[in-house]
Parts: sequence; C-alpha cells; structure tokens
Amino acid sequence: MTTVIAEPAAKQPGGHDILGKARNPQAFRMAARNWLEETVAAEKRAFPDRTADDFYKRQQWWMAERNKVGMATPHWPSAYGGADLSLSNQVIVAEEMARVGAPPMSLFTVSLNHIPATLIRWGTPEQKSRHLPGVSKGVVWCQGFSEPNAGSDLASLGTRAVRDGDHYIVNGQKIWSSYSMYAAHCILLTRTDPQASKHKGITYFLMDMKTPGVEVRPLRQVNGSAKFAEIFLTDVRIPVENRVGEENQGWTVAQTTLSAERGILAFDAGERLRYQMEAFHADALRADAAWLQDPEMTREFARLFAEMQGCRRLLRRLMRENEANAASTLETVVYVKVINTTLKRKVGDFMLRAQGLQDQFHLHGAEERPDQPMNVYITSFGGTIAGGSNEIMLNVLAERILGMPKS
Amino acid sequence: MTTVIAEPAAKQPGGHDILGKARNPQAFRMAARNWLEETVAAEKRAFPDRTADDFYKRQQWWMAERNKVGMATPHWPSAYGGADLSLSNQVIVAEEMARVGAPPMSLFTVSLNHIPATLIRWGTPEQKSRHLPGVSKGVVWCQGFSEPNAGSDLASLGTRAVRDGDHYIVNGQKIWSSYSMYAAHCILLTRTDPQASKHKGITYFLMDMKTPGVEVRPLRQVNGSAKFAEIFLTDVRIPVENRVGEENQGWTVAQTTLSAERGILAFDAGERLRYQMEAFHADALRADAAWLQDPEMTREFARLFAEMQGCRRLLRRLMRENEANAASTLETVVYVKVINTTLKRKVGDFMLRAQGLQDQFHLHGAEERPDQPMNVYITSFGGTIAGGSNEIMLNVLAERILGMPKS
Amino acid sequence: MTTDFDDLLAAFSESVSEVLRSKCDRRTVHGYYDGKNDLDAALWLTAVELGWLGVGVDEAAGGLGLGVAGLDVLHRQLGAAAAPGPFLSTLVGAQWLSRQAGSGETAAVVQQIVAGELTLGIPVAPGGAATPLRAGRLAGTSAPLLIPASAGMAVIEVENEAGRALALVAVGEKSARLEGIELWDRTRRVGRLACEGVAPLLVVPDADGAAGNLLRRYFALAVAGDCVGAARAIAGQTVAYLKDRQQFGRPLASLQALKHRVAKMFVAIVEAEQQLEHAIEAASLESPSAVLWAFLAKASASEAFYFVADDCLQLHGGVGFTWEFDCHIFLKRALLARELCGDNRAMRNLAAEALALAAREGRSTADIAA
Amino acid sequence: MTTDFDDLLAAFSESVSEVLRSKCDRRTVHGYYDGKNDLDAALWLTAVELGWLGVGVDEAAGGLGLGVAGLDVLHRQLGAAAAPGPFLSTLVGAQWLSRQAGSGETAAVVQQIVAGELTLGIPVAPGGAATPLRAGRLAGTSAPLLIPASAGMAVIEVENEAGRALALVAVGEKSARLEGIELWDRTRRVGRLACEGVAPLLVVPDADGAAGNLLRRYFALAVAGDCVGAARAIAGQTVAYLKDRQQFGRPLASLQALKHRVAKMFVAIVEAEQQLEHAIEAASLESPSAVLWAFLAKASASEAFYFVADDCLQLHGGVGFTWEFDCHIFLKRALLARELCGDNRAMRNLAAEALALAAREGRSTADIAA
Repeated sequence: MTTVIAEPAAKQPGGHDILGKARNPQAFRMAARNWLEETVAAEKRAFPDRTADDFYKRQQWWMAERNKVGMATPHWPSAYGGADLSLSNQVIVAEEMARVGAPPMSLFTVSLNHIPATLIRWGTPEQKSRHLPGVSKGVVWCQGFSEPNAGSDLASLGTRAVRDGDHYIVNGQKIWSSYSMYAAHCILLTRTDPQASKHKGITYFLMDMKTPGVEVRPLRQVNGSAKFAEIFLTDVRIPVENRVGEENQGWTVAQTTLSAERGILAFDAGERLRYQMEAFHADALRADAAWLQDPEMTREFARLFAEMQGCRRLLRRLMRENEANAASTLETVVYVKVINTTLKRKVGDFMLRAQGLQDQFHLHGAEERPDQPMNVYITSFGGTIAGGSNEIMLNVLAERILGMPKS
Repeated sequence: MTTVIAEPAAKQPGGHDILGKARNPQAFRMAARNWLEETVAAEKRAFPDRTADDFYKRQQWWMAERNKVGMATPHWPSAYGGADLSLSNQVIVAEEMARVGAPPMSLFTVSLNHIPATLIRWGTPEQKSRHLPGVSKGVVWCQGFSEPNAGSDLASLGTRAVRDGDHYIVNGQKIWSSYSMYAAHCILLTRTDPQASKHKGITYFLMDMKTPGVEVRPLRQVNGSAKFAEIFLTDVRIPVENRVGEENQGWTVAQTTLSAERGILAFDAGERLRYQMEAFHADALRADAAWLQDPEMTREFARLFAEMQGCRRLLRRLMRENEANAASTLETVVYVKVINTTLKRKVGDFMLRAQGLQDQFHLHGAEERPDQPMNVYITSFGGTIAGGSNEIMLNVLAERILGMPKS
Repeated sequence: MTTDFDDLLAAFSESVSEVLRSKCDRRTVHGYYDGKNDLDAALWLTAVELGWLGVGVDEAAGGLGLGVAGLDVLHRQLGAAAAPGPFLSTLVGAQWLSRQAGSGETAAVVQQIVAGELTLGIPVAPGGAATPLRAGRLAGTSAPLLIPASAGMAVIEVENEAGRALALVAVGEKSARLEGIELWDRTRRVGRLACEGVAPLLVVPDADGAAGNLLRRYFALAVAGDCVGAARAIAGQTVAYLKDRQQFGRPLASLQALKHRVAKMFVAIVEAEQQLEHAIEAASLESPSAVLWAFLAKASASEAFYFVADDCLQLHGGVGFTWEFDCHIFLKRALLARELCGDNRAMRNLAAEALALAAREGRSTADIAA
Repeated sequence: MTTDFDDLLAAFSESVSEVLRSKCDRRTVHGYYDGKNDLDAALWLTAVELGWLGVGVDEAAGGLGLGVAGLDVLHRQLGAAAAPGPFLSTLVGAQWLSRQAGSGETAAVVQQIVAGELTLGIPVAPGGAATPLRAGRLAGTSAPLLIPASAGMAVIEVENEAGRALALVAVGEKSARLEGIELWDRTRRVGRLACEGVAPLLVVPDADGAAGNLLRRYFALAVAGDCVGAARAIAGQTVAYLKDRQQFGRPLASLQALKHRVAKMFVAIVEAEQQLEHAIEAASLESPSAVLWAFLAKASASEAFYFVADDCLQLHGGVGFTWEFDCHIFLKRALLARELCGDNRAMRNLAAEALALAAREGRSTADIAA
C-alpha cells in the first residue's frame, strides 16, 4: 500500500522550521503561528480587495506558500508526500490557521481531503503515483456526485456509464459541483447496472475535465458568488484504468470519499466559527455596539457561544472516532452535521440582528468575505442542504439510531 | 322543529333586568356587568377557598344565579327556554363574564353547548322535551366519544352496541370524559356495524348514567385535579328511543355535536385569556415585578399580547362563519385550534418564567385556580391534545387545505 | 359579514394581482435583479396609470377612498410579487404628508405624488440620528433613507433649537445630494442625503414624538402588509414545488415532516395577518392604541416572513440555494424588512412602553370593534 | 481515547443505574409522589451504604476520588430516575464546604455528610436576599432554600457589616426553624429558615462574590447533570411509547413528523451534554472560566430538559396528560430546574458579563483541553 510516489515534501524553507518542531507541541504551535502571521499579512497586502476575480489567484498563492514550509498536505502520510502530522498536530495547525483567519483551502477541498482518502485506500499504484503528487502543486479536483434528480437521494443517480472495450462511455448530468469550473479532474459516480438495486450498480471514476463531451456551466449561489457548477456529460470516454475499485462497487468507494469530511476538514470549520464569534464580540466591545446594552442579545450571544463550544467538542470527538473507526461514528456524524450547520445559521442570523441595518448594506466584493454576517447566514444553507440534507439526517437519527420504523 | 317544551325562561328577578335591554347594546352590557359584579363578589364570599370539594357546589350555585336573571341558557332559542340572544349580545355576555372572571361553566360545557346543538338539529320531539329543560336546572351531561385506542382517531372506536328488541346492548370503554363522575346523562358514540368502513357503522345514543353496567372511574390530570374519568360499559341496555338519528348515522350527528365548540364556547376561552393577560400585567405593574425591567421579557409579553389579540379576531371569525355555515369554516377551525391552544401554552410558560421561583410553590387548592400560571401552562396540554390533537390538525391543514398528498 | 367595503377591497386586490402577474412576473424580477430591465420605473408608470397611488386618498380628492385598508391591499400584492419600485417610501410619505395640515403646499405635493410626478424618500428607521437644522438650513448627511433613485423629495429627521422635527427636503445635485448605498436586497434602494445648506420645504415639529409616530405608524403598516403578502406568496410557491418534486420515488409533499413544517408556516402567516388586520382597524378608527398595534403587527409580520422565507429556501433544497430560483429574493427582502421602520426589538420596546402606560392609566388596549 | 478514568466513570454510572432501576423504579416514584412511601429516606440510606456520597471526595479521605466528573455521573442517574431525596443540596453543599479551608470543624461536617449522618440545605437561587447577621447572630427569615425535611444544617446567605457572606447554620426548632413550602414538583423540598438569634457555625465572607460563585458553580453543574440525565430518560421512554402505540393502524413511531420531533430532542440533549462536558472539564482544571461554563451549561441543560419534557407529554397524547404516567413528574422537575441555582436569564447575564470581561482583557474563554 505504501508505494512511494512523491519526492519528499519540501521542508523548512523561508526561515520557518515548523515541521522540525513536530515533537514539541508548544514550539510547533508557535512556529506555525509565526509563519501564519507573516503569510496572512502578506496575503492582505497582495489581495487587498478580495473580489471574485482574485479568488483563483489567492487560492493558488496560498497553496504555494504552504508548499514552501511543507504545509501543502501536512495531514497526508509521508509516503504520499505528506508531513504525516499526528492528529494532535493537525489540530494545532487547524487551530492556528483559524486563529489568524488564514484563507480556507476551499478550491482544494476535494484535492486535499477526498482524493487522498479515496486513492490511498482504493487507488491502483498508477492512480496514486499519477494523481497524488499534483495536489501540492495546485491541481484542482472536483466532485461529480449529486444530480438534479438525486440530491440527498444519492443512490438513485442516473448518469450512465457503458463499457466499450477499454473505455466507458458516460452520459448524464451532475450538479452542485464546487469549483468544477477550475478543476482539472473530477471524481465521478455513474450507474453501470441500471437493473441493480439502488446502492449496487454504481461505478466510480477519475475523469479528466478536458475530455471531449464535458461541459461545465457555473451556477451562482444565493449570495451572488459563483462557486459551483453543473457538469454536462455527453458521450464522454473514460479509460478503464481510471476506474476506482471494481465495476459496480462505486458506492463503497464513495463512502470512503465522504468519510474525508469527518476528519480535519469538519474540525477546521468549527475552529473558524469560534474565532469569528470571538472577533465579532471583540469588535462589538471596541465599537461599543448597541446590542451589548441589550440583555436579550448578550444572553443570546452567550447561549450561541456555549453551543459553539459544545459543537467544537463534538467535532473533536468525530475526528477521533473517525481516526479510530469507532462504532459510534454514524451517530456522531449525524449529530455533528445537524448541530454544526444549524449553529452557523443561528450565528449568522444573530449577527444580522445584532448589527441591524448596516449589515443589509452590500459592500464591494462582499460575497467573497466569509466573515460578513450575511455570508455566515446565507451560505449556511449550503451546509444544511448539501451532503445529505438535515431532513435526511433527522430521518437517519430516528430510524437508524433510535430504531423507529420506516414510514 | 320548534315544538314548545319549556316554561318560558325566568326573567329579570333580583332587580336585574338584563334581557329587557337586549335591544340597546350599551345598556345591555351595563346591566350584565352590574349583575356580574354583584354575583361574582357574592361567589367569592360564599366560596373563599376554592378547593376541589367546592367545585360541584360552586358550579351549581352559579347555574342557579344565572337562572335567576334568565341567563342559564341565554344563547338558546326561546322555543327551548333560551333567551334567544343575538350573536352580538352573546358576545357581550361572554366578554363581560370574562372581564369579571365569572366562574366558567365547566361542569355544564356539554349540557349547555353540545346538547342543544345536537338535539335541536337531530333529536325527536320527545328527546327535546325530556332533556332540554333540565339543563337550566343543573342537570349535568357528559360526552362518551374518546376511547383508549381511538384518541384523535375517533372513527376507529370499538365500543359495540348490538340491537336486542327495543334496546341496544352496549359494551366497551370510554376515556377522557370530562365531569362524567357528576353527570346524569351521557352522549355516547358506539359501533353498530363492525364491517362498515370507519366513519360508517357508528350510532349515537343518549345514555342514563344510572343504567346498570355503567361504571365511572375518575382520572387525575397532570395538575392533580380530577376532572375527567374513564367510563366502563358492561352489557348496558339503552332503549331504542334514546338513539339520536338513525342507526349507523352517528358520525354525522357527532359532527353537529362537535360544531358546538366553534361557537360562543371557543370565543369565551379567548376572552378569558385576554383578561388573564391584562390582569397579569396590571398585577406586575402594581407589584413592580422584576420582569418589567427586563426588555427581553417585556418584548415577549408584547408579542404574546399581539398574538392573543390576533387569536381573538380569529375566534370571532370562526363564530361568525359557524353561524353562517360558511365554506371556509374548516380552514378557520384548524387555525383556531392550533393557534389558540398553542398560545395558551406559550402564555403559561411566559408567566412561569416571568415570576420565577414563586410560581413553583404549590399553594393550597392551587389546582382549582385556573389563573395560576402553572395551571395556565399545564392544562394547555388538554387543548393541544384533545379534540383532534394539534398534530392531526397540521395533517388536516397540509392535506385538506393546502392539498398536499397523503403520506 | 361581508360588506360592500370588503367587496371593494377584494376587487381592488384581484385587479392589482392580475396586473402584477403580467407586468411583474418572477422572470422579470430576476431580470431587474441582474440589472437587465427597469422594472421599478415601469411598475411605477403602471401604478400611476391605474390610479393605485390614490388608493388611500379620499374620493373627493380623486382617489379611491379605500384608506389604510386599501393601501394594505396594495402593499400585500406588491410584497407577493417581490416588486421593486418607489412604492413603500413614497406611499408612506404621501400619507404622512396628507396629515400635515397648514400649508396648501403640502396638499400640492401629495397631488404631485398621486399624479405620479414625484417619488419620496423616508428614513429607513425613523427615530435615529437627526440632521442639524441651523438658521433654517440643513448641513450634514442624513441617516439612511429608503429612497428611490428617482426621488424628488425626502422626509428626513432634523434637530433644531426647539428639538426634533421632520423636514421635507428637495433632492438636488447641489444642495441635497443623494448618495446611494447598495443593498443585499436588490429590489430596494437606500441612500443618504448629503445636505449642504439647503432649506427644507416644510418643517414639522416633533418634540412630543407625535409626528414621527404617525410616520412610523404608516410605515409599520405598509411593511407588515408587504411581509404577509410576500410570506403567503413564497409559502404557496414552496407547496407547489414540494408537490412537484420527486425524491425517493414520491413527491416531497407527501412527507409528513415537511407537511407539518409547511402547515406551521401558514399558521405563522395567519397569526401575522390577524394582527395586521387588527392594526388596520385601529388605524382606520384612529384608536389611541393605533401606533402600538402597528408596531406589533410589523414585528410579527416581518418575523413571520423571515421564518417562512428561511424555511422555504431550505425546503427547496439545492435549487433554493441558487441565484436562479426565487427563494433568495424573498429571503433578502425578509431580512431587510426586519430592519425597516426600526428593528423588531425597538418596535416591541415601544409597544411594551405603550402597554404599560395604558395599563397604569387603567385603559385597555385590547378592545375590538369588528 | 478511552482512558482508565473514563472506564471508572462508566462502571460507576452503570452501578448507580442498576441500583436505581431496582430501588427507584417509576412505580415507586409515583408512590412517593402520592405520599405512600419514604423513597427519599430509603434512597439516601442506599446511597450511604454504597458510598455514593463520597464519589467526589479524594481517595485518601475515604472517597472514590472521581471529583466533579464522578458527581456528574451520579446526578445524571438521579435525574434519569426522577429520584427524590436530599442529594442535590447536600452534595453541592458538601463540595462547597470541603473547599472552605480553615477550621477543622468544616472537615468534620463534610465527614458527617459522607457518612450519611447529615443532610444540608442551600439557597434555591443564590445571589438573592441575604439574612441580616448582627453581632454574630441571625434574625429574620432566610430566602427560600432547597432543603430536605431531614436537614441538620443549611448554608444561607447573610449580610453583616463587612458585606455579604455565606453562613452555615444548624437547623433547630427553636433557633432556626424550617418552614416548608409545598412545590408543584413533589420530588423536591423547599423551605425557609426562620432564624431567631441563632449564631452560625461558620461564616464565609463573600464581599468579592468568590465564595458564592463557587457554591453556584457546583450547584449549576449538579442541576445540569440532573437535567441531561432526566431529558435522556424521558426522551427514551417516549421513543419506546411511540414504537408501541398504534394509531390509524400503524405505530406512531413510523410517522415522519414525530420522528423529526424526537430526533430534535436528541439533538438538543447532545448539545447540552457537550456543553456540560466542557463545564466539567473547566471545573476539573479549575479554569478561570469554570463558573462561566457552569452557568451556561446549567441554562442549556435545563432548557433542553424543559423542551424535551414538554414535547414528550404532548407526544404521549391523552395518557401523557394523566397523573398516572411519568411525563408530568419529569415536566415539573424541568420547570423547577429552570429556577434552580437562579433562572436562566440570570445565568446568562452572569456569563455574558464574564465573557465581556475576558474579551476586554484579551483572554479567550474557549480553549479546550481534551
């Protein structure tokens, strides 16, 4: 399994020896913090405005900066070019990144998390050596799972793949594919056996986005930002060697892919919300904001602050259980999903009410600033709808965890 | 239909000529108010403590007082001994009774409302002349509709009635029958055709509670008060002449019975809540209650006050539509049911939180005082559960009013 | 109990609805959102032609004579259509102006508005910062106004030696320059007036708060009407979507949990509608509690609208999260509505004070006429 | 990440649960409710015999050495059983007393408690009215106390020349007479102490609020534990009821709207549990934010319990509304829990102040150790 592929991760250039301190948590944290403060300040100088146009450049710049200190893929095993950080050190990095408000790795979410989770477990040696090294160099991946008629009901997807010699011919349509307009490759779920029951008969592919017949149409989301797209597939030929796992075993592979969302990725979001809330509160105190004089509002803030803290503990539990493959993971996944996404909505709504009219003003490039209360609020719907809507999660909780019978 | 039965209602004794002023709303209101203030003051002297033991006596005393001024059955047609008050005068009486906190006619709810609604429409001349005059003399009726296995699902009731010559023999069990331990008669729903589909095959009876085989076992409700009971029926023989409507037509008759709850009865509850809230507020102002200094609480009170007012308008609409048999009544019934019962719970919860610890103390006879915040809160469950639970109401709203398909 | 007046209102409502269905359909609103048409101006012209602007004005003065109840019908329909345009601020301002006795000049301004020749701005949240009025002239920038780009005049809050007042100011490039502010809700327009020594056309003293409260009363009723109309529209649209959309082999509308959520939306809407009807009654009768009920109605209506719009987006699932669907247009209107005329905490603070005052004086605020 | 300590806690939890299942089953609790048994005294004896009272006490002193985490386990189980008895006030008082250094007398009192010889009362809502302490003697009636009928002593809030203080008072017919107050929640006992010139056994100055806050911290954690334990119990019981109960020909548990409601109960419980675990961690580490988190945990836990108990009664339908079912016992405990240790508005006010103070001083309150 540990076939060597990549050149070893670049380490400690630019005067920042972070990885070298990995054995001393406090020193490691301080080294990461120093590096982050420098680079985040540099980012603010380089991209003062944050417009939609800057997005791709900012993300690639940040990947390059991370690369310089061996932080492109810090959570990956060293065999695949990662720094092989322990879970506790990953936590430190995530905490510190959240603390300074480092750019989230949005464009690389799939590349950094879903790709290694999938390929390390299921990929052929060729697939690993071909695809894993690219991630730290800024190769963007997207995910082609959802379909217009299979949102939360992923198992009923209809995109067809038909074997044709050493290729499969794929036809269908994917939707809600984040950053696919920037992606070089796509992880794709298709139906290869239309007769099989829903979860069976699905096959998993790695698809080159430049293959003829692949068309990407960006969709704007509700805050005006265009971060996801539809993918139309017309007679797209995918070589058999790009199949991950066996034919009709794609559902199992996809479960591994999705488990990536239970690790450091989910944890990161929780940490960021903590610092957003602390910054919101500190800013209000500095500005002597009116809501601080209103006990209804300060109580609500205190309540949400406690919920945030409870949620962070839950995210840590999820991450630990995921690492240990504990039996309680499904239960924790469901609670995290519902609680974390709902909390973001509540916090956004609170911020909007606390600040009142001024947050109804749309400042230049506002849709690119995740800390804008309107974005906290409105992008939270992405969380409550995607990845199995919260309605589905409540069904799962009632039926699979509490044992209530199917309707 | 207007067979004369009763001696004319006694009018204007005791110096109070209320009914004589029925054509002048303002004079009518003032006459009612004067009478009510006198009698309610007298009631406080007669029953200073309000214990469970006093309940039956207080209710009968109050019926006798009403009788003295022709107010025993003011909303009934004159042909049946009523004062034949117009809807607007009924409203005035209910408003004034609520204003002074006159005893609600709890013990006589069925006697005063369900019995006339049912018998005037469906009763034989003999049934009318036998039963209607008794109400103003304090004869108590109860309702035998619900069963342990047919709560909100009334149509699936299982109490069996089998024809045997000029009698029916009834076996089964009823539950949630309010005040049946005090009742002389019962309106009873039974199944006469077990093969028929649910709503068919049901027959409606008037049952003498002293018939052999009728056993009443009081149930205590959650506030400790015993106001309803189970009724066990073992080979109870009911004469055929006590059947209301035809055999197997009982469902239709029952709908008429239940429509009584859409008239002045529902209206009365809304009026009482208004005065309870106003009194609660006025008491708080007099006592300089701490919650008045807390904007979260005063805002919540203001919001609930607005909801109460909205609900009163809805109750008035329901009463008007019921009077006119308008097509929108089902819609209004559902909204009134959900909104009115939920509001009572919210108001009770608010009062408890506003007054804090002191309302956790259980004063002597507290379960008999409907204005105690704990009773406002906890008896509200009677409303949200009984008469078609609010869950059923939401189904009806979604399916029958919004046209969403059955699950 | 249907009266002739109710019939008249129903007919007016139906006619406005019909016009908006053709002139302000969802596709056109999306076009306006993306800067591809001038729906705001077009709708205004239509409204002028059809006499909508005179709905609240007496028949003797050439209006429809339907008073606040008639205006409510109009605002509900505009809300249901998510209509852009200068309606809210102009109609509220006009009503308020028509109550300012004295100068014939005021009457002339109202006439201009009804004739469609003039649109107005008003403060987004009256009761906020006031612009200094010194020696009869304004210098300084106003608090944010709800104000169309076309506005010829604006009512702003000012402060002079005698205390607070409301002033009618002519908008002009030199003396009172309109500085627009972009909103997340692109169907509304907000801006500030930068005043450089301009003399107001009219100054209404407001030391006792009566004039300001009258403005807020009309504003609160208008926003409440807009909100309940909008909430019904997007809730109805969501029911239709759920009936249509299949998942796991059956329509989403057949899922009981979703049914209950939708049912609760309609419960919230009906509650808000009842409160609004009460506030309209109180305003029509010029009840001493009219302001109180208007504020409470606005708070309930905008919260109901928010509750509904938020859950409608969620119930639409993925497509609800896209720019192409209508949910976000309504949701952003709901979020702004919470702040219009003052936030709902402020609305309820004022109502709670009025309730306490009435209770101390032994007056009930809960009588119902109808 | 299971540690030996976690295993120890789990074993203790299981053993307490097993004992309560046999000694404090629902039928026995109903009997106690109706005055037919002395479950409170019986449970206390059991607890003494099994050493539960020493769970928070160091092993060196003969306890189990499980600290606040161990006490939390006990309170959760007592909550789940709706157990009556002197546990809450006595255990909280003992923990607080064990932290009052100085006199060996205090240590002796704690030993008496652990040995089951003494039960305690504490203020229902610390921070309220204080009894005057003049020339070393108390005269006046205390604020309401959470206090068993058997109480030998009580911690009450007093005020002398130096300011507020907490005093330990011996309960006695003559000098400090216990006046009981009936509660809607019959599983708890409240009363006032009528003091007629009694001298306290101990006076702990509290001018800076530190001693009172420590008492409240233990109290808040104990109530929170009781609440989450109880909420899980009644929610679980409701799930079982819904699976069993048939309506319209199928189990209620198969109805999706009810499933979602039940699922949301468990979500609320898990949220409260996480917050409580954080507060336990903070208390175990004696973090400067320990009081803050304890108050927030108490508020969340009692609100979650209330939310759950209220909806469980509704979901039980008619039978839930009867005295014979368990729902009302839990609901009344939840209603009282909202007021124990101070109402939740007060809890959050204190937390908000602490949050603001920390933020102003640049301290974060949100670090997590585990």
